[in-house]
This record gives sequence, structure tokens and C-alpha cells, in this order.
Amino acid sequence: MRSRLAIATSTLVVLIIIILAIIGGAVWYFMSLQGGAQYGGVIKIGVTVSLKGKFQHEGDLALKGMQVAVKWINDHGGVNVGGKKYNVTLVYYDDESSPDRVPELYSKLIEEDKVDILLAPYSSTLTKAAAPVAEQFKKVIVSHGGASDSIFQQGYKYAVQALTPATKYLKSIVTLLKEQNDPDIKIALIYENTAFSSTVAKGAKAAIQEAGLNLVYEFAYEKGTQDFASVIEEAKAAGANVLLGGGHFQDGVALTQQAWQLGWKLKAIGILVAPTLPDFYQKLGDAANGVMAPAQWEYGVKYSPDVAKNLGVEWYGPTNDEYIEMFRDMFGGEPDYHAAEATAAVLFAVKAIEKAGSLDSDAIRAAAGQLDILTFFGRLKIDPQTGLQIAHEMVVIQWQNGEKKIIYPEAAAQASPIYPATNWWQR
Amino acid sequence: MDEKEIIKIHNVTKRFGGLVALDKVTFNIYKGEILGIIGPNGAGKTTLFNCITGVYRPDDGKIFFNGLDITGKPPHRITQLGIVKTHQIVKPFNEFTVLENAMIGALFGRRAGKISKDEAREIALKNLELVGLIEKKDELASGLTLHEKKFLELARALSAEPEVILLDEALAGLNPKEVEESLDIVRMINKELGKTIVMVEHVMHAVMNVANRIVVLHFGKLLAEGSPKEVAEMPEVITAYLGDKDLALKFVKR
Amino acid sequence: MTILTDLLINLTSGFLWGTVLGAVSVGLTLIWGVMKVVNLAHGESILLGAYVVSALYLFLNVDPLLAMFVALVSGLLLGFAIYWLGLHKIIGHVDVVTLRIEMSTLLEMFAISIILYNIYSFLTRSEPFGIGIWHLTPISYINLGYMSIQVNHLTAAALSLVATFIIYQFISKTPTGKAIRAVMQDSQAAALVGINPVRIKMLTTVISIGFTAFSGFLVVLYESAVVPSISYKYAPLAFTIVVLGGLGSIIGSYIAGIIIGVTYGVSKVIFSVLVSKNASDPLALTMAFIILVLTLLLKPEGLFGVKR
Amino acid sequence: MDIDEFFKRPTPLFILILLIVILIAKLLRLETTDYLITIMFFIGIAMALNIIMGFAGYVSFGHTVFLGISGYVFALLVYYNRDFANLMNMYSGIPIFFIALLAGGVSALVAFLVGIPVLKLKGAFFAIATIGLDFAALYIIKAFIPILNPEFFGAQIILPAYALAYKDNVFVAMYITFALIIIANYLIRRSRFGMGLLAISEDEDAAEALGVPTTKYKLISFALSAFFTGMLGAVFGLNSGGVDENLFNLAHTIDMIVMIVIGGIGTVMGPLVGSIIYFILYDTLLVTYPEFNLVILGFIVAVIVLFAPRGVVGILRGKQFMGKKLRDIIE
Repeated sequence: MRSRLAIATSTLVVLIIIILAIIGGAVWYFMSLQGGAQYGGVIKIGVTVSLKGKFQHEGDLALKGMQVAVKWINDHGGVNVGGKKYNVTLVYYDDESSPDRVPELYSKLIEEDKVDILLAPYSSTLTKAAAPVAEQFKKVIVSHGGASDSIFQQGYKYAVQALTPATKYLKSIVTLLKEQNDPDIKIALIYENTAFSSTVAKGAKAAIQEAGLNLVYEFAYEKGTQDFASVIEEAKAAGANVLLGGGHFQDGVALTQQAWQLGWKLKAIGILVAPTLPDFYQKLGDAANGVMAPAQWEYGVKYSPDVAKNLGVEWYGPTNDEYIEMFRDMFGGEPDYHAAEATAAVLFAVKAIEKAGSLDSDAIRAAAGQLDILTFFGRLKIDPQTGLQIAHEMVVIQWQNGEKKIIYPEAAAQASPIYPATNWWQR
Repeated sequence: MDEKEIIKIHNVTKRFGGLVALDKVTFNIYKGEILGIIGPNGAGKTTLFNCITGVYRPDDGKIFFNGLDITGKPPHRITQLGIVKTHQIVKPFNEFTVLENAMIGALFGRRAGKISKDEAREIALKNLELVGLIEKKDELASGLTLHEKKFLELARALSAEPEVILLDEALAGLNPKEVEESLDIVRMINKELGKTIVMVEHVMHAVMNVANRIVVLHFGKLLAEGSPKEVAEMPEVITAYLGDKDLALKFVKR
Repeated sequence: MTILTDLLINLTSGFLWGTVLGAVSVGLTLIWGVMKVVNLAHGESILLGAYVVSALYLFLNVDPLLAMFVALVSGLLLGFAIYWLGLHKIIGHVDVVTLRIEMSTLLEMFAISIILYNIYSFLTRSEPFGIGIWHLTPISYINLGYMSIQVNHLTAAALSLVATFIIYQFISKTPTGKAIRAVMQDSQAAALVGINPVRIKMLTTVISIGFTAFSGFLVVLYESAVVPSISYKYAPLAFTIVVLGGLGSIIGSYIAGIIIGVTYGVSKVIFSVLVSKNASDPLALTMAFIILVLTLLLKPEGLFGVKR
Repeated sequence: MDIDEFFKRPTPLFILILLIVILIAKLLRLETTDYLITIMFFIGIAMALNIIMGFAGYVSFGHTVFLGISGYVFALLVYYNRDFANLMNMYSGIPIFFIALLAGGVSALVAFLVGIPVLKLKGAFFAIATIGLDFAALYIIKAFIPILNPEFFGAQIILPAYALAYKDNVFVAMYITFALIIIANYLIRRSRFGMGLLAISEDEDAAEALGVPTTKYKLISFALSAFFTGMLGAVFGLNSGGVDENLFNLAHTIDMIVMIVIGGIGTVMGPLVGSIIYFILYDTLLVTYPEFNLVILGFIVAVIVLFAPRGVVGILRGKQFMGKKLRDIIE
């Protein structure tokens, strides 16, 4: 009795296994059929965007930026790869701003959707999770929102960057300070203790040292800090007369506001992120005047096909006005630098494919290393070895009488810098 | 009943803050007897049980079990050595079946680690049979009546195969018929299985009837010790506890 | 700047923050002490008040000093909803809260916290939202000589003291308050003298969550803006404070809050000397949890709690 | 146990089928490797927490602390030791499993040391203490990791390209870890140890009085649970290209507890079924109501706690099927 039962049950298990195997085999067969078919004439760009969670604001803009780029390319005859015309399409999933499922979604993009090239997700936390997948499947991944350079120092072969790396964020402002030839500059560096802001600060420190300027105070505050009174008092006590730092919008506003309220006399103020947004002036009023900020991209930048000609590099993509108009048409809102970065990344990726003349990742990566183009976003060229962006320059803006003006680099400038910031220094 | 002591309680003192719950209590428990511990509320009966089973560590004094010093050993060690307690407020494992409850006793009792699950099941079944819960073996313990839960406690304790069983008010809350049933089982366990039984009890007539010997605690002190009859006639016991001599004797007679 | 000044500054700001922490913990100590319900949605209850005040200020320009009463009312309503929808079925008719029932309420409050947290995240897109550095007077700083104190911090501290005093008076003087204390000490005995336990449990939940939402106003006043994840900072600290102060003790919580705040301030200075300035903040917060574990082990009834 | 009894019980059969299905899905590439890794991670953490929460009844709210600790240990090991990093892609990824064992061991050690005092606490106090532990560990990591190496800004460790494991190898390591955890769960549930733990979750004093060495058992189960959680954290950290403070995020605790509560505590099948339901729900809700999927999940948990405190499997166990009490066969 007992052995009969055993035989029956083991037969059952074997049967189940066989059935599962047959189903599995059939699915596999049909999938391989599908895989074998050619998607004639379409280049698939894969990406995850954060439509939920802490990066949803940036993710939303980035997605729109990518969609503008895709539309522009297709409207302008697609892209020429090895003599054939290809259209471009975007395949994306929501990563919920969490690194947990990023690897899964990227391998889905590669294995199931069979995309040809990847864009990285927003932020370095998510990029960190996506890059290994790209590396293993040998897909080029273009970073547009991960300004931290650490990824590019870890020897990833297929990761390339389409925006200025974080280490160079404050470099332009430091250069500007240096150009003032003021012997009495004492810098305080007060920044948010996150991967991005810390990297910026590290780059700033190197730049300050290189410029021979004087760093007298440094402090990294925790994410979400709103109260800077004690930090400001300490920096004041250290004799600092230039403030560099910040992190995100709220803390940038609070830092500036409290420096103003506590009567800190400053010759120059350079704050990350916050001053680039119109809200900054609305919240701070007169205190906003004189405040500088680095930006990846601004409305009034004057990159154009003519500039490209002068520089001797190829122009690609929409002009600045064309871009803003397209964005408004498609989405009704205004683009910001998050959108522009993403647009530029798509342009860079597509141009690299065109230059490679094939969809082979190694060829694309090699071509990307050789690429040197100018777009509405600025000049794009990567280090052939590491993939780090080396040509794109940050613009510097300064609030002057309630208006945001581009003051650096000179080629793109709308106004000259006000130094020292009179309202802050002579009060 | 032989006169060999199985548990020796020597000079045990236990204080809670300023309150002395047990004050230098010394007495013996003999192998094979049924010992009743009585005393008014707060006399220290439950505290004494808790000291024997290791729930509390005495502040002073020693407790020996079969000559082995068990003072301050953790409760599960003492259980595995052979002393098991049933709880005043029943504590069945509600989500376990009746059988599983009893099996826990066997698996972690005196032969802990040396007993297979099948053996444990056998023992559990035997003890459930004994207390009359065999028909309910597959029901969840949460579904039993209070009376049945008390029997389950007993079966669980028995399954640990102890030498000594401490019954903490096992009869409280039962109706007279159930008390009689319980007493029969207690006697049977004592006689047929040869277990030593110590009962703390409020149901006076019951304990006076079933016990071979009585220990009286009063405000943490040992007041008297002796056969039920002797104790009932001791003047100090009567004044302290029983109040009325006639009443006391009535208990013994019933 | 000398270490001494540094110490003085951090002591002061730690004290001020501590008063806010104290007020934040009062609601938690009530519901935990009286009903054995560990309100895992405490952080979300705080956020409710913070968001109500901020939304009224930003969208309707209501003065936060008026809006704080709306925060209180919103908390009372949330408490009412939580009791009848979430807790009543579990604890409404039990006299003795066993470990198992305690775990059920814990999980129930946990589920409620998930719901609220994600609603907030959705509504605010997880971005900081608040009343900003809200000006009570034209001068928003008071100079103490060795440091400047933000007026909003001082206001928060003052209001926390007043509010805690009021709820303390309420619990110790009014008949309802006395009934609540009776249930806290012995719910079975309280039932015997004719106190309706269901009513008291409901009231406790309502008052506790209401006060917590009110304290959310203090948090947003102190922090100027909040993000949902700030509940991960305040709620664990509130648990620590309640344990330290003793379950059910309002005064105990308030004082424990100040102790934690001051410890935070002082250890921040110490760690910035011993380790590094950047590491001092996280390490100072760690101290709170070391205090938590030590309290649980050495004096589980807390500083002002009743030993049971 | 003889073969007969084995097949009369659906639990081991279910485990076996689950393991086979994952393997088939991998070999036939029905799903991407990363998806399978993610699934195994989520089911795994629920099963790992189940050992302390489901069996012993101690709800460890700060359990993510062990994901974090082992994740960081693993990342530091392969970051600083090229030998480890090189080993990872040899022998089909088996070495990853062994390094994860090491990292899990650290978590187990921490759990053991912390458990000695903390497991004396009951119910809510234990839950709160573990939350405290999680935050304490998080803050300590945030303070010291950046000091350790200036490259680790914001306590984020990005693994160098040479320290990346091939997905297939990560799969192998994850698969072994996963199988280990489920089988351990099953064996524990069937063992005397498991009976003891369940008795503890029912009534700790009664269990101790009946001879269950409660202190020892709680410590072992806490350490085991931490060990497995840690192993998953290590392998998953590797899969995410490095670690950051997100690993300590209580959001993972939400995942674990929700899975266990949906499925039902005290069983092996509970969290298994629970995590599968959770995964399906999560994915479908994510598609249909991406903004509210967690809100809806919260409601589901709230309702389950109120009306079916023993979860889906708990309901099933109360039923009869073909004259047999399901309680007897669903473990």
C-alpha cells in the first residue's frame, strides 16, 4: 500500500515537472522566434524614470525632455545608421525613485524590450544600480541626471555622461572669484551631506586650492536641515566673507535667508540649485540679489549653430528657442535644466549611434569617445577612457535687481557680474 | 509513602522591595506524598512555588531537589530536572491543538532532546487519555472550557514526565462535580504513577481531604506543618487562618 | 570660537528643540500608557498637524497661530476615525490587553501609518512643504550675546510649554481626565466603579491624536518645512522619550524630551571634537537610541513611570 | 521522514515546485534574471523575518538593520579585497554565496550580542528597541563610512567595475541563499526547536515553565533570522552595484511585515503565499494605480489585521478539504 502511494505520488511529481518543462520549452520557442525577427528601422532607447517618490518632480521633467528629443529627431528625418534611416523610440518604466527594482527594470529593458542603448535614471543612487546591468549586457548607458562622478571612477566601460560632473559644479564660480583679483577673500563652504553635494564640495575645494584662494570654514549639514543660525555664527566668527554651498531648494533658500537675517556681510554668495528657480527671488526678495548659482542650462544661453561653426564642431539638435517652443507645445509647461539634460543625453546617444554606423554597443561606445558636438545644452564631449563629460561647461547666473542673468562664461553672458554684491557687503 | 525527602526547602527568603513575601521558610517535601500548602491571600504560597520552579530567585536560602542545589536555576532547567508547575491562571497554547499542547510538555520535559516526535506523541496521547481529553485531541486549545483547560494543563505537565508536580490552585473556578473529578485524577496520578504532588489550594475541604500532609504559611512564615487533622487542631492555625475549630474539623471530615 | 561657547549654543538650541520633542511625545505617552496601544502612526499624526497649518497658511493665508486650532481639530477627527475604524474591534471590549492583542494593535497602527504616509507623499510629491521661516515679529532673531535665537524656535518652545500645561491640567483636574487616569491604573477596577471603558478608550485616542497633530504645528514652526520622511526622525525619538519619561506620564515625557534634546546638543559638541564635525550630527542622534536601550534594560518603568 | 509522508504534505511539495519553477524560468529565460533575483529577495526577506516574527512572535520592526549591516560588510569586503572581488565570478558564483555567508555572520553576531539584552523586552518594547537599533546603526554608518574613505560620500559605496558579479553568478548565489532560507524555515517549523518557538509566541512564561529554554531559543532564532536577512542584504547589495543608506530604510520592513501579515504568521506557507500575493498585488496595483499602490496595500493589511488576524493561510487552515482538516497538512 505504502509503496503504491509512493509510486503514484512520485509519478505525479515527474508529470508536473514534464508539463512545466513542455510549457517552458514552448514559451521559449515562441520567444526566440520573436527575438529573431528584426525591428526594421527603429532604434529603441531604454530608460527608467522616477514618476513616483522623491525624484518624481525631476523624473517627470526628464521624461518630457527625452520625449522632446525623440520627437525632434523623428521630425528631422530620424537618424542615419550605416546608410539606412532609423526612427527613434523611447521605452521606459517607472522606478519609483527606489534602487530596489532598478536592476530588474533595466534587464527587462535589455532582455525583453531589446533596447539598443540606455539612458541612466535620475540621481546617482539609481544610476549606481543601473550601471552594473548595462555593463554586463554591454549596453552603452548615457547619464543625464547623475552628476556624481564616482560611477565613472569605478572603471565602468559602458557608462558615459552627458552633463557636467558634480566636481566641476562650483569651478566656474571659483574661477569668477579668482578673476576679481581681490586679496581679501575668505570662503565658507556650507553644503548638504548627500552624495551629490559632497562631491560638489570636494570639487570646489580642489578648485579653491588650485586658484590659491582662502578656505576658512567648512561644514556639511544633514539632509532636511532648515536651521543654519549656529553654523552661520561659526562661519562669521571664522571671518568668512564668501559663502559657497547649499544642496536642494528648501535648504538653499533657508541658508541664504538666514545669512541675510543674521547680517552676514558677504562679498559673494554661490548657492547650488535653489537660485536657478524663479521661486528663489519670490521667497527672498532683496536678499536674492547678488546670489550666484551654477546651472547646467539656462533659458538664455546663446549656443547656436554659428557658435558651433566658430568652435569648429558639429551642431546637432534644436536651437534653444526651438527647444523651448517644442516643449511648450508638447506639454504646456516650461522646461528646466532637468529636462534639458535629458534632451541632451538623447541627442548625444543618437549622435553616437549615427557616428558608429551600427547598433553594436562597442562601436557606439568607441564613437561616443570620439564625439564632439554642440547642442542647445552646450558642448558635449566625453573622456574616451572614463566616459566623464569634459567639454560641457556650467553657466553661472546671478540675481541682479530681481532678474536672473547669465554672467559666465563670457560667450553666453547676458550681463557682467556684480562684485562685491553691494546689497550684502555694504549694508 | 517512603520518608525520603525529594525537595528540601531551606531558609528561603524572598523580598519584593520592602515587602517580605517569604521569610526563612524551611520544610521538606517527601517522595510520593501529596502535600497541601494553605494560607490566606498574600501568605506567600505562589511566591514559594515560583521560587521552587525558578521563576524567582530567592534572596536568601537554598532549595535542593534530590540532593541537587537548584536555587536560581532557570525555570526550564528545573522542569527538565523533574519539577513541573501548572498555572493558577491557565495558560494553554491557544493556537495549538490539544495534542500539540501535551506534546510540547513531552518534547521539552525530563527527556528533552532524547525523545523522538513519535514517542512524544505516544506520551501525550497516554496522558490525554488519563485526564479524559483524548476525544478532543485535534481541537484547538482555545476552544476548550475552563475545566478542560485545567485538565490540559495537567496533561501537559504530566507529559513532561516529572517527579514532582506543583498544582497552583488547580481547583479554583470549578464546580463541585468538576472538583471531585479532578481530585480523583490527582489521587490516581499520585497512587498509580507515583508522582509527588504539591498543591496550593483555596478549596479547603478538597485539600484537607486529599493531602497526606499540610504546610501552613502565614505572612511569609511557616506557621505549621503536619497531617490535615493535626494542622486543623493547632490553635495557632485556627486563630490565624481557619478562625473556627469546628469549621476546621468539618473540613477534614468531609 | 571656544568649545565652551559652542557647548552653550548647542545646549540652548538642544533645550529649545527638546521642548518641542517633549510636546510631540505627550500624545504618544497617553495612548500607550492608557490603552497599551503603541501608535506606530505617531509620525503621521504629527505630519497631519504640520500639513494642515502649512496648507492653510500657504493657500488661504491663515495665520498659523489661528491655524493651530484647526490642526488640533483635524487631529481629534483623525483620532476618532482611527479608533472606530481601526482599534475598536481589537480593544474595544477587552479588559486585559494581552501581548497578542498588543501586537494586533501594533500592526493595525502600522497599516494606518503606511496609508497616511503614502497619502502625504502623493499630495506633497515628497517635497518640503511648510510655513517657512514664519515671521512673528519684524525681527526674527533675538541676540543672546553668545548666539542668536530664532524667534520661531522660541515661540515653539513657549507654546509647547503652555500646551503641555493645559493638557496636564485637563488630565489631572477634569472628570474625564480623572477617568482616563483611573483606566490607566486599573481598567478592570475602573469598570467596576462605573466608568465606561469604551468611551474612555475612544476619548483617549481622540485626545492623544489630537494633541499629537497640534504638536505637528510646533514641529513645522520649528523646522519651517517638513517632508513625509521627517516622521522617521520624530516618531522614533518620541518612542525613546516616552520610554524614558515613563508610560503615561505627561510631565515625564516633557522632561524626557528636554533631556533628549539637551543630550543631542551636548553630544554633538563632544562628537565634533572627538570624531569630526560632519559625523557629529548622526552620532548625536545615535545617543538617543543608546539612551532608549539603556532605559529599557535598567529602568524599564522610565524616570517618572509607575513600577508594575 | 519517509518519502510517503513527504508527498502527503503539500508544504514541501510547494517549496519544491517553487524552487523548480524559478530554476526553469531562469534556464528557459521566461523572466529576466534580475526579476527572479528581485522576487527571491522579497520572498527571502519575508521568510527570514518569519523565523523571529512568525515563529517566536517577536515583531522586529527594525529588521532592515541587518540588510544594512551585511550589505555594508559585503561591499567593504569586495571593495578593499581584490581577491574576493576576483573570486566572485569564478565557480559559477558559488564564492559570492560564501562571502555572503561571512557578511550574514556579522549580522548574526550583532543580533546575538544585541539580542542578549533586547530580547528580554516583550511585545511593543522589543519592536521599539529594534527600531532604535536600526536608526542607531544607520546613524553610525552615516558618521563613519565617509571618514573611512572620502570616496564614500553620503555613506554611498559604489562598487568598482572589477567587483561586479555577472548576473548569472548573482542568480546562483541568490538561488542557493533563497533555497537555504525556505528549507531552513521548513525544517525549523517541523523541529522541536520550531515547536518551542511557537510555544514562546503563544505564551512565553508557560513555555519556560514547560521546559522550553526560551532565552536560548529566542537568541538563536533572532540570530538565524538576522543571518539570513543579512545574506540577502549582501547579495542584493552586490546586485544593486553597491550600497547606500536606503538599505536601512524602514520601507523594507514594511515589505516584510506586510507579506507575513497577508499570508499569516506561525507557518511556513503563510509568508510564502503572502509574499507571492504581495508581489502580484504590488505589480498590478503599480500598473493600475501607481500613485496609490502602497495606500491600497495599507488598507489591505488594516483589514486583514481586523478580520483575519491569522492571514490567508490562517483562514485556509481553519477549513476542511475532502474530509481532511487543512490545519494538519498546511505547515
